[in-house]
Amino acid sequence: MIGTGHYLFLSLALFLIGVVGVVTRRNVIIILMSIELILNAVNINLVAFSRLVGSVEGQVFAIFIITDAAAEAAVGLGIIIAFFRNRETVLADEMDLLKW
Amino acid sequence: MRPSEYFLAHIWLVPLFPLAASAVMLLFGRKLSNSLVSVFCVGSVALSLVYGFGAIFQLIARPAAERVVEFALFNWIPAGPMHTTSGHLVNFNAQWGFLFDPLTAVMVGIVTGVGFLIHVYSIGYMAHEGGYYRFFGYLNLFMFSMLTLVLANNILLMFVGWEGVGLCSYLLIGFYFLKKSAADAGKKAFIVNRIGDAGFLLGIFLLVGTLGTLNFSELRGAIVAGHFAVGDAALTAIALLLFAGATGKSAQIPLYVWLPDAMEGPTPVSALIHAATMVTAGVYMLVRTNAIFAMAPRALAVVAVVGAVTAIFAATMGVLQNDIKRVLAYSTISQLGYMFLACGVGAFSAGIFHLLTHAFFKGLLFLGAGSVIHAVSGEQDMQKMGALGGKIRTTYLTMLAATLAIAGIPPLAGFFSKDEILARAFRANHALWLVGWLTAGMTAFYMFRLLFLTFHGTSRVPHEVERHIHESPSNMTVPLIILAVLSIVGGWIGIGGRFERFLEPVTQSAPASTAGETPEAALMIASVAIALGGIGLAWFLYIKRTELPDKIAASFGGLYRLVYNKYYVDQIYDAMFVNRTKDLGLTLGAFDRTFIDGLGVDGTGWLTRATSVISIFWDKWIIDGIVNLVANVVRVLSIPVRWLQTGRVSSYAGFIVLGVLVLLGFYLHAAGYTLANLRP
Amino acid sequence: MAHALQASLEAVKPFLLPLIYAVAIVAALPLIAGYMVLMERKVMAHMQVRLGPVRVGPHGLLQPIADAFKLLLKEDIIPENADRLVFWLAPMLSMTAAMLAMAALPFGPGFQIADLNIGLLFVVGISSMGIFGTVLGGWASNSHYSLLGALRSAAQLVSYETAAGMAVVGALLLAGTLSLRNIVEMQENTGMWFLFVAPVGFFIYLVASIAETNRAPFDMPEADSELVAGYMTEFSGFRWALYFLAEYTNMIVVASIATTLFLGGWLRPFPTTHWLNFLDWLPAALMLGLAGYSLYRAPKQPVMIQKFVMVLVAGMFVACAAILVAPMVATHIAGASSMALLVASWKPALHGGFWFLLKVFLYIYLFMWLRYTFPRYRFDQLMRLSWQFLIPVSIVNVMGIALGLALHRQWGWSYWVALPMTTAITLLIAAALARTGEKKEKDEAVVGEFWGTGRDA
Amino acid sequence: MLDRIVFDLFAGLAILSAILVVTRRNVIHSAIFLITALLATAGIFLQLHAEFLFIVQIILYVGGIMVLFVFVIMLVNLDVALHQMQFRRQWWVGLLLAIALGAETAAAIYIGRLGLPGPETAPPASVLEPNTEMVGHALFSAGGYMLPFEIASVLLLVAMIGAVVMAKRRT
Repeated sequence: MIGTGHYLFLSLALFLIGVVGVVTRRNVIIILMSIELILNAVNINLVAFSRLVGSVEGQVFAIFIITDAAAEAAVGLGIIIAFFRNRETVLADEMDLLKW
Repeated sequence: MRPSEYFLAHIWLVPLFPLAASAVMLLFGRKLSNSLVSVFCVGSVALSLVYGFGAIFQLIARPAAERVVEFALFNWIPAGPMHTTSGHLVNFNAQWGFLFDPLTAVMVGIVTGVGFLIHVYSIGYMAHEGGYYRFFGYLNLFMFSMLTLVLANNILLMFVGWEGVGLCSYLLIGFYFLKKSAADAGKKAFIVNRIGDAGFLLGIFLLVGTLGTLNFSELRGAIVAGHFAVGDAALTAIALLLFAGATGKSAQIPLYVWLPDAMEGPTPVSALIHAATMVTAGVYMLVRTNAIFAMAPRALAVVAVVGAVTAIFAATMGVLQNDIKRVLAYSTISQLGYMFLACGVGAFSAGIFHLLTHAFFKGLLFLGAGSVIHAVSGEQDMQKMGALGGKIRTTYLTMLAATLAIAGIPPLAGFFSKDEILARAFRANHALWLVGWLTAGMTAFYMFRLLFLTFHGTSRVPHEVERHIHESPSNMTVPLIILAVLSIVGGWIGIGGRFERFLEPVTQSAPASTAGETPEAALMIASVAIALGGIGLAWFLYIKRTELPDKIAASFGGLYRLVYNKYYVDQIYDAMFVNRTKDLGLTLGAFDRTFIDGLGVDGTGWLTRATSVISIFWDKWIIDGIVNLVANVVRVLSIPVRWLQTGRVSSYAGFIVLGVLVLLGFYLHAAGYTLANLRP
Repeated sequence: MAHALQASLEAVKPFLLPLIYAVAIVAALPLIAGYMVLMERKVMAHMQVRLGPVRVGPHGLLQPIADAFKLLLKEDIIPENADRLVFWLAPMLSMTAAMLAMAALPFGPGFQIADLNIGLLFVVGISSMGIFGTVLGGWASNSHYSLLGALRSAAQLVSYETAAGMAVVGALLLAGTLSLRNIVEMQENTGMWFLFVAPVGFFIYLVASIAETNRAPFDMPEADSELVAGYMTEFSGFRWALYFLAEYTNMIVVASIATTLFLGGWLRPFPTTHWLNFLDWLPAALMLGLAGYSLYRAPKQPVMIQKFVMVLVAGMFVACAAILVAPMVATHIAGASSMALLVASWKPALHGGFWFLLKVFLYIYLFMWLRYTFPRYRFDQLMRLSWQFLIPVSIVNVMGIALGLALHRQWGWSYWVALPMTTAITLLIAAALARTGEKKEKDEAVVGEFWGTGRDA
Repeated sequence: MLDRIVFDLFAGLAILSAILVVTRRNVIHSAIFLITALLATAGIFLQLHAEFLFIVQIILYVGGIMVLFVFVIMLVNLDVALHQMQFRRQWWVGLLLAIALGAETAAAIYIGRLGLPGPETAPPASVLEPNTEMVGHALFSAGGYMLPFEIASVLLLVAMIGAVVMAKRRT
């Protein structure tokens, strides 16, 4: 039988993969995708616990997180488009105007 | 003041309308359309015309004894108590006040009436000129200043208007400021006027010091109170200084030189400012302050002589001019000479009378000349005109009327006033009369010379111009007609001394004309005769035997050249004053450059530079040294931080992960977990 | 041994019927789609006063089969430097999404693969995944026409899904459940199709569904005259057939959703008004009529074999009629015998299926009709229609229905007063919106200029 | 038994495609695998009897957000990007950090396993039935998460405006 632990490990795995993507990739779009992965991992946790506790609130939070993900994706992609128009690139480490 | 007398109560509005209009023009005029501009300005002048004439009629409606209205809007310069030279303690206070009496009434009538006509005329004349709104703005500003001048109840406020009209005259002479000659003429007028005004100002100061008041209505009282004897030195000095101002403004010898050049301005300006109104300000001022002049017979004598000499001198110059407007300019000067002659012999009312009629016909003459110039598309040289009489009939007829008037042919306006003056002059001094008489003849001669050269004889107009010779539009001809009517009938108000009696309250202090019979009729006949003689001569020379003038010119070569070049007066002035002034300026400039700049400023600069070497050293090595030291320390310290701050998203994310790692480890440790717990 | 078999059979049993249904649908769909194509071509032909395909088989009845064979036998071309993986994946994606949506649709009272408690959302969500088929296909074939078509369709589908979703929500409020079967039963209880309760929602869904299936006048993604064939340009043979199939399956899906939500699913018109019961005879009558028509056409056929086929068709129709009538008359003929009762018990299934399919095909016929009636929209007009008219109106519609229901439940208004009133309000607002929209026609829509497919497109 | 199979299937699919997302060179492929991962996660949700969340995941994530991603990728598509270096030069640092974190968290979970009740103690699925209605009540009942829900809607509005403003071509 499947216990909550399984779900926790699954979400941990997804989370780590997402982190690796965020930290190592150069392409901003893929970084955003990795962030989506992380959010999903969190969702799995929430749902698993809501199942464990037998209350629906975890799922409600998951819904909120999905909402956030939507907003974040919209804004992030908007930024990417604007940036791409100016700099003709989508590489994260060329976005270092902060450095100066 | 009676409640019924609305206009007298609101006389102070008269100058305000043009002021408002000019303010609007000079602020927003650029954005307004021409039609709107004309509506504004002419409308404002029309309003002041209505108010002015309303006031005049209500003044006349009063009984002769009470024809004086004076009131102040506010205290302008309340200087407080002071001692006059005669030791009186007076409380000097210059108000912003208005005095409305018969003399002012006449002036207001002239200014608003002729001003309005000329405004209407300008709508047509300036239609195709640039700076339409600018022109009308200046013109309205002039109206304001002139009305302030004539309505002022004290010399100081009068002086404000006086300077105002001077400014407007300068602006309008230089209206075409891109034309060098125009700009120069403006400057010339302004500077020459300054000379006169300097005298005027001194006169005012002296007046304040002597009488302690500037209000016209108080002058007489102050003189009486001061127990001044006739011919008192101070009063004479004041009178002469005021007259100096008058010579400047009214173009009398020796300060007349600016008026001919002032013809560079647009013709309506010449008509309004340099014929009808402004140049007569001097005469007005004299009459206004006649209380003083009456106490200074020597000064009066000077005035009379200057006037007479100016009259004949200008007349001679006018004889040989070819520029139509310049002829009129010299004629104006000589007519002004007449007025001063009148004042000089104590016939103030006659002077004002001539001023009135002169305003009519000289304004008309200028407008007519403008109409002619308009017709021959800008040509001003009479050599290039002729036989225009048939083509521009209205202009011709009106100008004929004006010419007859100025020549003193009865029963036109000029006849009455001039005859009055000559009569009084004869009574005072036969020599003066003789001069006036000759001048009358010359006037008739050169005015008809102008008329014949312009309208009669053979046409000398170039063909391409001749094709589009045309009568001016109605808004130009109508004023001509009105003025023509006035210059025909305008003189009749003087018949039987009615005009003189009207002015009594102002000129009462005039010395009673020395008794003794004067052959009025004989003088009349004589002046008419010489006028006719002049006309005949002009006809003979310029219609009958057109070749003669050149012959005569040839035979009198030297004299001719002398007169033709206006007695070289301008050159003499240049040589005597202008260039000397320039030299002085140059010298001073050289002094400034060498001593002030060279030694003072540059020397100081050099000294400073020299001394600054030390502070340079200090700054460079000590101050900057400290700064750089601090900066270097910071830089060295910042190396590890800079290594952390890559400015890259990913690395920051990496640091976040690191932080989570550490925190989680810390919590586990705090919770007391160790690797031992990993054992199942 | 036998016992284990028994057990395994027991385990499989609940999945048995759904499996059968699924196999049936998957097997039947291509055929149905093919004949829909034929029907479309025929309708087009008759609207343009032509005959349409008549060569293959009587009246070209076998044309779809021939087309299918042709497509299957064609060479399968994958263009140079196309992205092979995605190129291979895309058509399948479309097809899968379309097919998967079928799983929750109730074709009849009993005829449904799975009655999910989120059935409606399931269908909507799954069919929304069809976009990827289009977009990825367009991108993968690495051609400008395709990419442009793909982008267009992505934009178009996303925007119209919103409108369709809101329209669906309207019906959802009325039904109060997500299970499609319950929705239909709800309409049965109301005694009235939701079409008559919430017409605005239905029409919004109509327009939106046309756009979602990329059909004229909204066929931007494959506008032949502008972008060769849009995202399908580089596809040929079997992959193209898949796209084609997916398109028609989608049509069936949206039609089924519309039928289920607004047209009362498998119910006959006014299911609860008894004096209309004679409508139960309509299916049989229709079948007989068709049979008569084919018999009437039979002698006119040029070739012997064709005459024969026509007669065969007529016979088929008669058989259908018999099947449809049987349950209704069984008890009258054979009394209350168990056999008769069994036959009679088929009635809801048979008639339900008939009505459902009838409505679906009428809906699709409407699609075709519109396709041959209206010119194609410009892209910015398309976007403006969705964002500036349909979506606002659908939102207003949802609010209106909610208000009506609140009035009905909280304040006890009559159902038949509250809802028509709110509907009227919605219509008024819609009219106002349309007016303003016409005013805005002049300036270019934001979306249009953003995609550069504005006036100049 | 069946439960186990389903879980292993979905979990394996999710992890595999997640790894592919992070490692693929071509962005579109990453997007496709992300879609797969999301669908697998949805499957996990379904297995957890969160049907509503399952469909929300599909509609919002797959049908909405991912379309947006694919869209932007096509707009921003750079062939040069394919030939550039895909990973940062210090990629191994990130990897090490992640592994360390993973080990630590795994240890934490493993240690805390005793605190987690087993599946048998978990309440029956019927507790969360009917799922959609319960979520709805939790979201919209005034005592529940109404205010956060409204705030979330405002957040979405703001995000929408922001995205439009940023992506719109300045003319």
